[in-house]
Amino acid sequence: MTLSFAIIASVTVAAAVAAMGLRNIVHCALALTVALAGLAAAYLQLDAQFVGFAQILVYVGAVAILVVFAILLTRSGDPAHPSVLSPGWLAGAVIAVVVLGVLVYPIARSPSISRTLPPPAGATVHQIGDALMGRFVLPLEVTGLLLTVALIGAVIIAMREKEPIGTISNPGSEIANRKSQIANPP
Amino acid sequence: MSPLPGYLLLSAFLFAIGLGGALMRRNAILVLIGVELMLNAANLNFIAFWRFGAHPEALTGILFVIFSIGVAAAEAAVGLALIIAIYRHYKTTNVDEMTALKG
Amino acid sequence: MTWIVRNLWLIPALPMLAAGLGALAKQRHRRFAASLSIGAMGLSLLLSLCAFAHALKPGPNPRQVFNFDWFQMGDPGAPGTVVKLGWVLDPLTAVMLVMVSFVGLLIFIYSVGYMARDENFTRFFCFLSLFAGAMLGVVIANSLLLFFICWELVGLTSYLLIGFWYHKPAAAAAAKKAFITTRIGDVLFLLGMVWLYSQTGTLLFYDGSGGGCLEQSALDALVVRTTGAGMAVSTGIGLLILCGAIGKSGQVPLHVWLPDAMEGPTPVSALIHAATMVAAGVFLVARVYPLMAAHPAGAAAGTGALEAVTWVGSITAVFAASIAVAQTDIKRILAYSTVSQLGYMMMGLGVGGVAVGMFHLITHAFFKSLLFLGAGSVIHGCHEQQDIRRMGGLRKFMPVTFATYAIGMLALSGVPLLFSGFWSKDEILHAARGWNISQAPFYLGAIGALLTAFYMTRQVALVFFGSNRGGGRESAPSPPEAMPHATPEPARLHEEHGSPHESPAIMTIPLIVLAAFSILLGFIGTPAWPWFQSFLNGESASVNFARFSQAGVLPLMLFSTLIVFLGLGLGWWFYGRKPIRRSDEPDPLALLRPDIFALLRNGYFIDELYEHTVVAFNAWWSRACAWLDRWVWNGAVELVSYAVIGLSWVNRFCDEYIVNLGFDEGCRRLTLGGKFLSSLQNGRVQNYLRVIGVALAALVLFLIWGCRAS
Amino acid sequence: MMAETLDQVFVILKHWLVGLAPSGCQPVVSALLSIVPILLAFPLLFAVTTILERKGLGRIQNRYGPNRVGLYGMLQPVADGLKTLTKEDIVPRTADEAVHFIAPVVLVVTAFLVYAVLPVGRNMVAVDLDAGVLFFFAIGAATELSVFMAGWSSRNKYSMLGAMRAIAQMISYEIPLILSAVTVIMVAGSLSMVAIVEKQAGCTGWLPNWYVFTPWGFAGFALFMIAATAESNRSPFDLPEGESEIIAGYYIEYSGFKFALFFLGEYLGLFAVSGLGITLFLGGWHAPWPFLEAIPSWAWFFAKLLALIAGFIWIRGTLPRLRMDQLMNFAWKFMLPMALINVLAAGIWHFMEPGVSRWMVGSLLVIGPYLLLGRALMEGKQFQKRTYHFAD
Repeated sequence: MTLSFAIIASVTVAAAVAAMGLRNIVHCALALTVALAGLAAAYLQLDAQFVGFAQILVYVGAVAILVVFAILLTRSGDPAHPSVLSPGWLAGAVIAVVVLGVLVYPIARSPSISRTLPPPAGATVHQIGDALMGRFVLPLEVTGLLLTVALIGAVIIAMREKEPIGTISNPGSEIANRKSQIANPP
Repeated sequence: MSPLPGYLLLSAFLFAIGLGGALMRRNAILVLIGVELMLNAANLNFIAFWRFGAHPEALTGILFVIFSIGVAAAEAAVGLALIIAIYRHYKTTNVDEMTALKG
Repeated sequence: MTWIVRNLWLIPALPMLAAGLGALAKQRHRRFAASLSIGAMGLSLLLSLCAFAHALKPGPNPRQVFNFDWFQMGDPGAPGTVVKLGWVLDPLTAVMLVMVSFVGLLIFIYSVGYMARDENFTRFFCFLSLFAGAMLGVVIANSLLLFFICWELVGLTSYLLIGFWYHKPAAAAAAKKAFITTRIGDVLFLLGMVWLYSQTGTLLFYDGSGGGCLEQSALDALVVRTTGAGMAVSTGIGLLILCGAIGKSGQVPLHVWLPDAMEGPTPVSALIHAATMVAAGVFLVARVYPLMAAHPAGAAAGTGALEAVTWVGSITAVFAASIAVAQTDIKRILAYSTVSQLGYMMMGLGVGGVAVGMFHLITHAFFKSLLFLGAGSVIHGCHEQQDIRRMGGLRKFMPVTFATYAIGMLALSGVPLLFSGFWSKDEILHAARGWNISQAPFYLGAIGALLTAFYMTRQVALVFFGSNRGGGRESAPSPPEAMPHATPEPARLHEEHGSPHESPAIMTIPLIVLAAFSILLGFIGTPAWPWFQSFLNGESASVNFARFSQAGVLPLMLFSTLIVFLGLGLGWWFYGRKPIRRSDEPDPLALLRPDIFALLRNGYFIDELYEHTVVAFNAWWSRACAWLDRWVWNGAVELVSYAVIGLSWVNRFCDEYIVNLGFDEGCRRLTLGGKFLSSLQNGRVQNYLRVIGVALAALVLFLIWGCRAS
Repeated sequence: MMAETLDQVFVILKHWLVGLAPSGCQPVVSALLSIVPILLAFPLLFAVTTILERKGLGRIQNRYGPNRVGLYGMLQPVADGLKTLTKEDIVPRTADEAVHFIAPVVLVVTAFLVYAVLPVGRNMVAVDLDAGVLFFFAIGAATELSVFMAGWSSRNKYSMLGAMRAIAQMISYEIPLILSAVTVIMVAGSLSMVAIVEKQAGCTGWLPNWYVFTPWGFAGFALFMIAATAESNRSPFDLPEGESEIIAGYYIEYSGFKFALFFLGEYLGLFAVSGLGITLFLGGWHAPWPFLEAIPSWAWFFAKLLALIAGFIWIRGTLPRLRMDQLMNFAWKFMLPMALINVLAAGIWHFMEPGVSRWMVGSLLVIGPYLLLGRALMEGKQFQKRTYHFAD
């Protein structure tokens, strides 16, 4: 386990815990951004350059902005309720711990995955592009279609009722949709 | 411990944290954030197995993650739009109060 | 060139396609609809010319057919179970194809000008194209069934086009009358067809291997068999089919619809009710001529069917011509003239065979459509005036129309040497003279020719000579019988009522072309060079002027010339010498013999006769049926229904108080169970997520355990 | 030989310095020697730009501009820097302190990060990433987050509004920005900046092989520069910080050094996006014609950069500010369709044989949509001559 991985992993886990645990939801969103950026760093460490940058572009650039806009639009920024936890939080915590246990146990015990790092595999943009336009062209098209549908669907869901469509009725969701358009790497 | 279990453990922790958050928080946006974390944990698994797997030249893990990111973006957009629509209607983002679909 | 045989279906298909597309066009897409129809017709004409050229080529087999299986019924392999359709290319078809598509094309072009102001222009062209397609289908059909299908389509379009101005009650009534009257003939035709099918097991005319119903083997079988009255089966079938032809071609006694059909637009009258559709009856007889003429070997020539054809034709010829003498509506005169000429064709078929009748059919198609189009031009020029007493002097106003009309009139009258009508009519008379059963048709024909010349002279004198009497329109009340036709066609009301004017070029050019053909066509069938007849019979023709001198040809020609000039002279004597001045002046003939004139004027009161016999009986019979329906059958039905209602009451009682109790209890239990289950669905998202989390843990555990176990 | 040495002078210097270091820490020294020049050169350029802008705007507005400090006021940036550094750093009482502090740092850090992939001269790029352009846009996206953080953490409605406006605008113009860059990526067939620059070497006839000298490239460059202006919140797209409307937008509550950081971050972003434009469309550090290659490549890069900056200053001094709806309509109804059509035009260009027909088709695909779209958008709008009433 290298030092850099240790740093990345600890920062990521800490940010994730913060994202799920802080009282102020805007802070949660910012912590989420840090956690996702940490994941992007992990991708870079794993020689997945393209995915790492795409992760930053989509999550830091788009999803994070989308989340904070949603927070502002729903006025969740200042918690009015004394408790931030849902009534059944204890059960939830138990379940989460159990799931963690059953995930960690096999990882720790499995003999078949203790491998050394193989020589670096090149995943150049050129190769990825070839694969996207060749073998994976159908999923690519379907994803594009899905994003278009999500774009239109999100606009329609979030559109304020009984108002002319022409005005920008809801900056948050509009921006979300615009962002999701970028998320499909051209 | 070799690097692969490290990444897998990181992924498992992120997944569990995301699940715990989604189960414990009462704000719908945070539930969504938790789901987002779980998705990313899964993505990390794909990348890790791609890197340490037998056929890295097949790029399957990378491409799966690329599509997964695209789908996650769509999911986030629609999910947040739904939350905003619900907020506009019920004036709440508390998941416990959203029980209109009760059987 | 066998390509053309295989693709002969294209000729009717193109106009049909144009009709289909035209039906989709909007009302304002006039140019599109017209160019589509005319283009399709032009292509059909080109293909027809190809077919004609193919038929012209001398070959061992002048008749080429293309058949295909339409559908199969019953056991495969058994005789008469496969219904086949097909088309045939023989001289008869080729000639008709060229005639129909050529005349059709000219009339299409003419219609662009004539209908220019009608708001349903696109619909008109759609119907016209459909008609042309159906008519061409009739021509190429090699199966009596296909023939009948197209025949009925032709009847339908005729109905649609006569009633084109359906908002005019007279037009709607005329359309109905035409449809119903021809239906009478068609039912008998259908019976004949079914009979033929039951006897021969095929409806193909020629099937390429000698198995068609018009080929020798089938005919021999038909001739031998006889029916109840000792009549050969072929004769019986022939008579039934003749009934169809009588209906379609307006022969006595089913001629009543044709004059009324003049309510339709004039191009329709020219195309359908002069040149093509009414000729379809004649064509039908010509097509099944082998059947009609079939007689046992060794017996005397001439069969009952052909005799009937001859008699019907000759009587019609005189009958209709005599009515035409007393008409005042320009189109009605031509309509009766058409009936009369169709009678001639029938007579020609009966006495002289296919070539004689068909020759007159072709020449007649040209000059009669010319006359109709000319009449249309006159009507157009006179602002929808159709009463010849209100015209007069038009030769000064419409020189082109006058010249072409005069050519048509001379051709129809049979003025010798130069005009086609002379040659074709003369040939019929010649054949009638040689008929070995009776001389009466010859004399009837001669009288008909005299009357034809007379009424055409009368018409031309009233329309084109003398002084214009159109100005007296407002001052003089018109006679009531002229009124229905004198009313302006509402959709095309002209703004101004000025003096008559010449029609636009798009209308006159077809007239000129038709006039040229009216003259020239006669020369392909003169006795000296009977090319047409030889072509139809599959022989080669040669020029031989000696034929004039044999077997009484020359005396007969002189005789008919005499008759024609007598008719022309009489006409001039009565109408040209001292032209009438005012439109309400009585006809010179009416002054002479008012009672006969009235009889002729009203078409021998045939319409009234039918009104008081057939129609009245029909009405009485319907009333009787209605009474029977209402009181007898309805009573029985009501009785049954009351019984059923009573039974259903009993049933309902059982249902409600016996069956339902148990069912309700079951339902209640189900509801309770559902309520219990639905409490799991409490609408809390996190609850579901918890369950999913537990399930995930369980799944992973199961996998671990499973791996270890295996 | 001389020219080559001059061209590579910084590279040679770096190698020499790395050679001096002990072998164990050579990678670290190499990395540091790549980073430090960036950290020095661009802030210096920022200082130069501020004085140039102030003087240039002054000229345009018919006044002198700063002329007190140093020769012709050339030392004004030094004075400005000293002033901001010594001012008191005020944080509002209700502000979210941590976020308030992080926001400018994030902005400046991300602004510096993007220079890592920008080739400023031959062999002069910190890291030649395989996905360089993607890296540039990915890191650039983080700017929006810092803007949000600044606006939200200040607890001031003007700063919140400014942040909202800024984010909406940045996101709207990011799409045409990326799409116009996509054309170059498609034609060059690479996301690596160095490779893209290499593709633009040489000339065909007298025309340099720069992408701006193609129909789609010209349209792409125009779209790119418009979007870049909006991305960096400069006039006429300076609504987020419109002084006359919302005082200063999202950094209204910043003062002293943090304010200076914002200022620096903005200008760094401007330089970076201009540098990207140069790299993508203007042939990077290439000289237009071979006979001009005696001038070093880095000099060409900075010359082009300064020319673009001069253009920005000119535009700022000339055009009035847009309204919010105009801004959005322009982005979504004009820029986006044009950028999409431009992608198509570039694809068609790429697959056609070189020649006159390619030029004609390419020009048609750019000019035709431009005219049609322009006409469609102008339909129903009428422009009246405005009369201004001065207090005369």
